[in-house]
Amino acid sequence: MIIDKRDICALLDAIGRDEQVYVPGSVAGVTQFVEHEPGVEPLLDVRTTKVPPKELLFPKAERLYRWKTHEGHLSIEQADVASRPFTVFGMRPCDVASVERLDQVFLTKGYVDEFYQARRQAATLVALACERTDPTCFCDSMGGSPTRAPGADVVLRDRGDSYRAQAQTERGQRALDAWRAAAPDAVRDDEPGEAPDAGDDARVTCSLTVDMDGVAQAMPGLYESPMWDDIADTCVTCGTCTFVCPTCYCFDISQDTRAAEGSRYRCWDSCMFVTYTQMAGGHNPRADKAPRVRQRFMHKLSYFFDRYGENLCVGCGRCIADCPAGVDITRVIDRVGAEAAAMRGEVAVDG
Amino acid sequence: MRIGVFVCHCGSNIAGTVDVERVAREALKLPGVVFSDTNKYTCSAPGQESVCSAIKENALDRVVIASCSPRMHEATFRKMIAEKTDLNPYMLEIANIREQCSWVHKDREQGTRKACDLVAMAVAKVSCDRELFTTNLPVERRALVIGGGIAGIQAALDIADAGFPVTLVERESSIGGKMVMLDKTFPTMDCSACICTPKMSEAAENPNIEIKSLTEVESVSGYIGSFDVTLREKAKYVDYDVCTGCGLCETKCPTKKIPSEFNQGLSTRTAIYKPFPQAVPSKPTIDAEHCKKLQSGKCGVCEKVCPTGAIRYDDVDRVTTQRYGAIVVASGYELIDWTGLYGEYGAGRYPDVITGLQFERIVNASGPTEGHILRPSDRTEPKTTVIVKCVGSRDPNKGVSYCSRACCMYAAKHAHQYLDKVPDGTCYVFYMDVRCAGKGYDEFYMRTLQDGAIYVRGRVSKIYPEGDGLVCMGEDTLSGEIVRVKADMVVLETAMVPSRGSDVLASKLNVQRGPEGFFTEAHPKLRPVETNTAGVYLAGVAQGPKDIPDTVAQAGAVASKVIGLFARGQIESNPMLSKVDVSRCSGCRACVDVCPYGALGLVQANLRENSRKVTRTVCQVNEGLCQGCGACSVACRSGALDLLGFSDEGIMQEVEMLCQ
Amino acid sequence: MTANLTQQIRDRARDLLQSGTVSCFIAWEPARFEHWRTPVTIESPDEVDRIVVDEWCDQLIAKYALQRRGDGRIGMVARGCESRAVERLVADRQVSRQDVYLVGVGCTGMLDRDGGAPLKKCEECQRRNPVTYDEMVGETVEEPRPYRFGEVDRIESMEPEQRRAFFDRMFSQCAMCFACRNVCPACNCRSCFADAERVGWLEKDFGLDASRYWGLMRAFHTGDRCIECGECERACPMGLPLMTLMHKQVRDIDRLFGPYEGGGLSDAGPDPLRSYRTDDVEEFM
Amino acid sequence: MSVTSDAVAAEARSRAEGAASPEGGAGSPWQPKILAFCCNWCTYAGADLAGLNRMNYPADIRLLRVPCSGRVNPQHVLRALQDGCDGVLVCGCHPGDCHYVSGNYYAKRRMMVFKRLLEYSGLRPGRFQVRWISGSEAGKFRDTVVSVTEQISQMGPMASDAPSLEALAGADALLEAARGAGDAR
Repeated sequence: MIIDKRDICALLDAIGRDEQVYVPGSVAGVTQFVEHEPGVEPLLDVRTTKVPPKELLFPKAERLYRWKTHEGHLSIEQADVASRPFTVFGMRPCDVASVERLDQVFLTKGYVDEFYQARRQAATLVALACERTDPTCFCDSMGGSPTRAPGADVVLRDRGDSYRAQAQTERGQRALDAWRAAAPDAVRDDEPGEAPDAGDDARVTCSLTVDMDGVAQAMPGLYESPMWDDIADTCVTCGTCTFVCPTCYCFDISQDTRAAEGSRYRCWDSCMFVTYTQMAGGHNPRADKAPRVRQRFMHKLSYFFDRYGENLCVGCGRCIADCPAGVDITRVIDRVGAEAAAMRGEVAVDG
Repeated sequence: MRIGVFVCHCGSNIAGTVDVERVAREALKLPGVVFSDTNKYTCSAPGQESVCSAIKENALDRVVIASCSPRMHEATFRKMIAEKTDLNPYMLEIANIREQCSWVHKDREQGTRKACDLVAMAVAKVSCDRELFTTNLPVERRALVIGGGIAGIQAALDIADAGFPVTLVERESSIGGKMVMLDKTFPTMDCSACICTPKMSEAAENPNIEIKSLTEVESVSGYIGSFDVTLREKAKYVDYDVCTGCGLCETKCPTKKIPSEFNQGLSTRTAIYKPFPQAVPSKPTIDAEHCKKLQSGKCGVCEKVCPTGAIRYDDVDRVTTQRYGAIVVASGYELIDWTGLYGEYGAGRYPDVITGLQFERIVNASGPTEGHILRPSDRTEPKTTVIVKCVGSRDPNKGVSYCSRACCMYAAKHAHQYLDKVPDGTCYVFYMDVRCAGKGYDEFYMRTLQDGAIYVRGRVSKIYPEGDGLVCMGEDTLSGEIVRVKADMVVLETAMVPSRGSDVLASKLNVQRGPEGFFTEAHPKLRPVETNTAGVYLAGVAQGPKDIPDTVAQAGAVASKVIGLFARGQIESNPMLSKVDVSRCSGCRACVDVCPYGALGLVQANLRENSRKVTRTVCQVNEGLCQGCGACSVACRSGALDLLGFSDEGIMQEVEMLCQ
Repeated sequence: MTANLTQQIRDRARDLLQSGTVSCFIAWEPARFEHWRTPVTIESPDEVDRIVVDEWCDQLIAKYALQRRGDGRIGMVARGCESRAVERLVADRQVSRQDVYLVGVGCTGMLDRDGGAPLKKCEECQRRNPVTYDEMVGETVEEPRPYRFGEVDRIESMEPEQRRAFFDRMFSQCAMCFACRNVCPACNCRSCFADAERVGWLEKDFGLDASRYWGLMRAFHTGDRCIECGECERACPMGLPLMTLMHKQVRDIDRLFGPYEGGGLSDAGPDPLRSYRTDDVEEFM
Repeated sequence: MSVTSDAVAAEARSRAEGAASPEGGAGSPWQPKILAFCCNWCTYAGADLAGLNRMNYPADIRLLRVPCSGRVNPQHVLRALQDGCDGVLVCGCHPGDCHYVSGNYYAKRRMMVFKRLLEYSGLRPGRFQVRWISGSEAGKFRDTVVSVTEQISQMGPMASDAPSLEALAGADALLEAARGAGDAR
């Protein structure tokens, strides 16, 4: 299916009549996924939005249940898990990849999170392949690709004046059918004989690359390495990297208590925060910066890999761009590689 | 949590406008509330009995009483809980549904609804209450009295007579203060020295009183029951243990032309001297500033003549520290320096314009003129004398705004004394008002009028010399005429002002002074001799202008407070104090800066944090000093400080409950 | 900034480390991309060549001294903002002045690594030269003291509803990442009120009320101690104009209680909100 | 703007706003909810005296007793305003008369700065007020309650201060303009 760029808005208006559509937009200068408003052009030229689309599937705060006492009796009311169908339009391949990571966490290994599942099943993911990359992009080093988004239901590819939309799943096919039905004037069929485009890894590449070979395997051996002190020296342990990360999924359970009633909700948490591991008795196993910094990278590059066979990093580069102190995950990966090599006695590490 | 709510009818005081039964029913719906009841008069004996039995029968662990203001009966109910139940008395909150509800709202529905809210807020707060315990702090049964005037002497005597040791500190070389300078006291015309000097010797001889003359308070730390006070006793250059006070040195001292402070500059004294014959301690000191030996090393006459060898030219200041349980401030007053303020009165250039205190010395039989009224300039008897009242007092533009209280009476006394001693003399008294409230005071004033004193209502606007006399010019505001009186002598009745150094003393003691500079009492009506710093009391003019009877009465009141404190021997601490969570404290000092009581300090603490031993600077609350104001808990940004009894959690829960 | 500043600082750092005057030296080093800098703490004289000091050093490094407390004297490059931050830390008793060794440099402002435009915080800077230092490298620079209350003027002139809208939108963008706090030299509490699990203290629901509560209370907690380094605003990943809250309080305090200082070490006594005068302006009678 | 994630907070907020209406429900008219932090020694005593004198004032005010106005944390005030109070009053002794010597002087400075900050950030003037009322000023207490209740009633519920969509849209543009170089990278 071909969609002329000038018809994108009309198409989104049409989809938006039946369900919510989230598109890249800007709120007061901060790029993020916003609900499409009729007539408002989405910012499809933006590569990675400042705020990742993660919270559409995994909200910052989500009610789990409410409780109430009435004349001595306690009643508990489960929060509603159902979600109405919605479309996320224009996700970059790295963000699509991040959803696959979240799926692993919330839907596999026998643990199914019904809140996540409900949203996930309601979502149609429409990816937009990258024609160019930012200096901080390194998805192709993390097993991804700027041009391919295998986890998406539909993938859009820029053809200059138009986008070509290809369904990658049944859900995607149904979506294309629905678009055609809803906005027949905004879309047209592929040129006759046009072959499916699977993406071309060689055509668009990231200038930033890292060597991931052996990193996951080397990490456990570096648990006691002084390198974490070095990195922690610079880190200010704010939550920026974890909150702009499309894959970080840590949460806390908190409560809202008011006299006779209240509720419990889960909310994003950050392993960078000192409160993350604060125990009730006052002890904190990660009171210092270095163990917290180590935890973040260990989790991203080793623990997650051990459990799911891939890294908890999709190479979107947001944390690199946003870190107020200039901590850079790719430099950490380089450092891990060098330290591991040094431990094997191959190369002397300097700096 | 098992909270019980007791709603009081207070007869019809509450029940008249608030549906107390509904309030009690609604309270049962609140979280943690397992029992509620109403009572006709909760504070009555049967009311208290029913609350106590309900606490026991329902195993209540927290109590809310909805009744009158906590300012009225919180203490009553706390005592009740402490004495008649097993509950901690601080597991109680009062909902004020009388003064702040039933008495001020007429609409029954609105009043009831508000009462429900107030009870809910109290329930929210009581849920956060923790058991608090008072501790008994020991009291050092020894008092420090600062100032050896009649106030200090009287307070010291009363405390000492009760059997407690007292240190009486006087900055001058003798106790006695201003009273001993006076000739007679109104309205009875007793000889002032005759009633004051026996008190002085009584103090000197009392085994419980230690008099430290030429001594000032250097520093004070600690709190009620346990003040550590450092005193500096200035060098006297005479060994009092050896000196017999024979006075030979005074007669031989070659430096004789020093104006006598005691005689207000109307006579002279020597460099080694006793300020007056009846001085206590009755031993001389060397005035180092004027002593030739100490200034230039040449002289040494006193050493040579002293039969006991008591002279010590190498004497130095002695600094000692002693613990006291209570401190009495009786630092008195001085007279305002009118010469700098009243240029129109000659600013001190006319020798025959004198102060009331100089007149006291002139009229005194042991004074410079041996009691003959002779004016300073030419030592002749003034035939016309003008007395000007309110010089400095009630004059916010030049002097002070307040009334010095005693001057009306001593002006009358001076007029009376003058007319008594100069039967053919004429005495004018310029006045603004005549305030003679006091036993026998107005009668005394009337007698002075009968004596022939001429009272002119008006301020003297100018005094200027004419011939060998002075002209006092002013408006008689009753007739509206300008009056000019040719006088031979003018007596200015000047204002009382706080004694010099009161500001420094106030900061050492951490007590407050009013805008006029006198020390501030804890409550103007109900705690007139206490200060806001527990254990520090006020006697005499240090607290504000007053006459001798009031001063002595106040000194007695102070003594009774001190004796009461010492008799108890210990004080129960207020447990609603600041509490610091050292694990959150950064030692930034913000709390220390705001604490008005100096109750917070920084200490090096050895702590265990995350299974590690660390030494850090953290805040520490001195429970003896903390009064529980909570200012620190707000200054503390991290929330390391909290106020027990009014905790952040309790306040927040009240807010949340109201917003529910 | 002079061209050979980097070399001069490297030389001084080497000397100071070699002589044992300092146990470490805090400065910047190049990051992965051109013009990107990251703070670095150098411990060995052999590593001083990592240091770079130029117009791209956007981070304030003074607060890094806190994590080196107790390890001997800490060397540091000190521009105006670093020196003021050190004063702040000293006033808040988190370090003592002798614990740090400041190599002062005059600063003409930093540039945005991605576009080369002057940083907003530097355009509002009131102190380009260090206010305290142990030695100076290079010359002091001119102090233009630009007007910094333009934003405050603009917001004050708005209607309450517009202001509410402005701050509603601003706070709704807050990520609650606490980067503003973690880089702020006045935010030097061992434990922040926001980290206390207390009823009614700070909700974790990422709602507008929570972020407003956080934003206003943090601003208030630092309001009388702000050194106006603008680091909160630079660090904010959402780019929120946080300094407007600080500048507002700075100007109010200046007008109400006398010249605003912020460094905490002026002769005027303790910080304005932990002192008072009995003749303070009265508006609540 | 994140849409789904605000749900938890939005619910809390709507409940806080809903709390502004009395238990009577939709039928009864809105009545303001005004919280007054009062120091134990002066204003609370003044309020008691007003009761003793049987003075009459609107019933919308709820007093919260604190030992001293210096105990009132701006956090308490902000929390109350966010949680559903339509107005907050902080009262203490006259400067110079503080039972604890200087607590109200600190309160005064804190509240002067904090009030300006709140109003700067969009709180309508009048929602948060500070007054010094002594233990003898029952009349002043009554008059203050009357005037504050009057002002808050006229302003309407706190929820009505929520900015309009136009104002919010305008704010976005201003916010974008307020960013400087180096921010929001």
